Amino acid sequence: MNKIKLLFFATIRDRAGTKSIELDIPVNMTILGLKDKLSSDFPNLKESMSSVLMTINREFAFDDSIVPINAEIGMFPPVSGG
Amino acid sequence: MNKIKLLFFATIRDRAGTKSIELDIPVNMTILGLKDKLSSDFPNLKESMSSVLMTINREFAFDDSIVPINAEIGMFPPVSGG
Amino acid sequence: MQPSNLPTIFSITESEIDLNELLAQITQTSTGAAAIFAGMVRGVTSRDNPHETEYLEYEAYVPMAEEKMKQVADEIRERWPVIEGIAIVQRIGKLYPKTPTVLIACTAAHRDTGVFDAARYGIDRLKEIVPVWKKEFGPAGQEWVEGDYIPKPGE
Amino acid sequence: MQPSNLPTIFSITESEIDLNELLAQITQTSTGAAAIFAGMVRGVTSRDNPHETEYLEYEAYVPMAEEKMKQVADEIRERWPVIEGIAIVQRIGKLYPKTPTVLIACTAAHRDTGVFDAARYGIDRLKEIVPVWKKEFGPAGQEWVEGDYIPKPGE
Repeated sequence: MNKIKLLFFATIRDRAGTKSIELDIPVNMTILGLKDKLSSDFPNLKESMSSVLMTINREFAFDDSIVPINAEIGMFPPVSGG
Repeated sequence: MNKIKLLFFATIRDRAGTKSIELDIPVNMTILGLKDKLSSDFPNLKESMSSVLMTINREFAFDDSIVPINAEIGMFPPVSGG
Repeated sequence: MQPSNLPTIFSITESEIDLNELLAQITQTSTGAAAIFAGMVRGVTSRDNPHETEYLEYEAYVPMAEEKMKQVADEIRERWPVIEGIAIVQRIGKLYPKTPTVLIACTAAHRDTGVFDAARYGIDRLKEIVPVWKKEFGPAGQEWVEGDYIPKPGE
Repeated sequence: MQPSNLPTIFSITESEIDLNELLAQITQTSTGAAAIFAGMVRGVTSRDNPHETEYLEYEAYVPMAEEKMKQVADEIRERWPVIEGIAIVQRIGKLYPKTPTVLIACTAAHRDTGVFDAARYGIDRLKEIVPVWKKEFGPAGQEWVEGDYIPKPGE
């Protein structure tokens, strides 16, 4: 298994009800696989999964990206700084 | 006669050797006439007359402008602020 | 190749943004021009969805935001190699109308070298890829403001 | 018609230019964006005629310069009616390298409304019609810097 850290921001954090969690996932899981897992583990997040931005170790990640060992995964809506 | 005040700036001031003078000129003299008069009264200024900018009461003036009564006339090279 | 001593500042801060200090930090002996963009909290918005704002709460994914600010600076230097100094600052926390919240400043020897375009590019890119969000508090309640930019691979 | 309460600041000063203070003065409740140009004394110039500068001495035809700054502000408002606040400041006196000498700042509700173009226009016009001159002092002696713009009737 692969222990990863998930960080939630903005609307995603509000829906998750927490800023971060640690999670064990299968080795070589893709971002798409992770999104599917989160949709079933956290039903509140399900509706966010189509528009959520995902990052792996602080770089933007995409559905076919493989989640590396001990990755730091960020999840958030499109940014709105400035 | 028309008593006017002349203000010199930058290179023109250096050549004139003074910041300002008062001068009596004929009524209805044009800026061109004034430049001719200054060229003969102040030989140091003669070579500046082709490129000098002239103002009447703080507005840019041109060769055919008439110098009004008691005008404040500015004389200076193209500006270089900033 | 970029000389490595060109000043580049990026920060996420909860403190006031000091334009004088930041400008001084990105001014070199060869610098003659700076273009600076500053963004402020609007108390009244007329365009699109007219509304009033009591305050905004900003949050950031801080370490990633700093890395992405560095990326924005790198992109600016790649597009406008004449740029000398760059400052990119995002203020976070609870911020009231009229308060400066973000600053992008670019310096160069002369003003006609793209320094305005570089600053404009910087603020546009910050609002696309730097992970910062704001929640708006007003008479109608509270609401997260969401952007609409979806980064592409490699961004 | 322009509402008369839009903040417009113009000054010739011998004091330090305070960007924070000026930005605050031209920020209204409806303001979300500011584009600011600042010009500094270069100690080293590479372009055109490469040289070093120890300091510059600025002088102005003060009352006319203030009137022409107001004209520049009026021209900006005519071209970009969305502009909310305008600040135009020229510092004069003896000024050393890295010192800010001039500032043009324009504010608006949003950044995509011409606020950068307005600031750019402002500094370009200032260098054309506002009667300020500088004398350069360096290793090679002293020399007046002259511009090359000849104003037309009505300017």
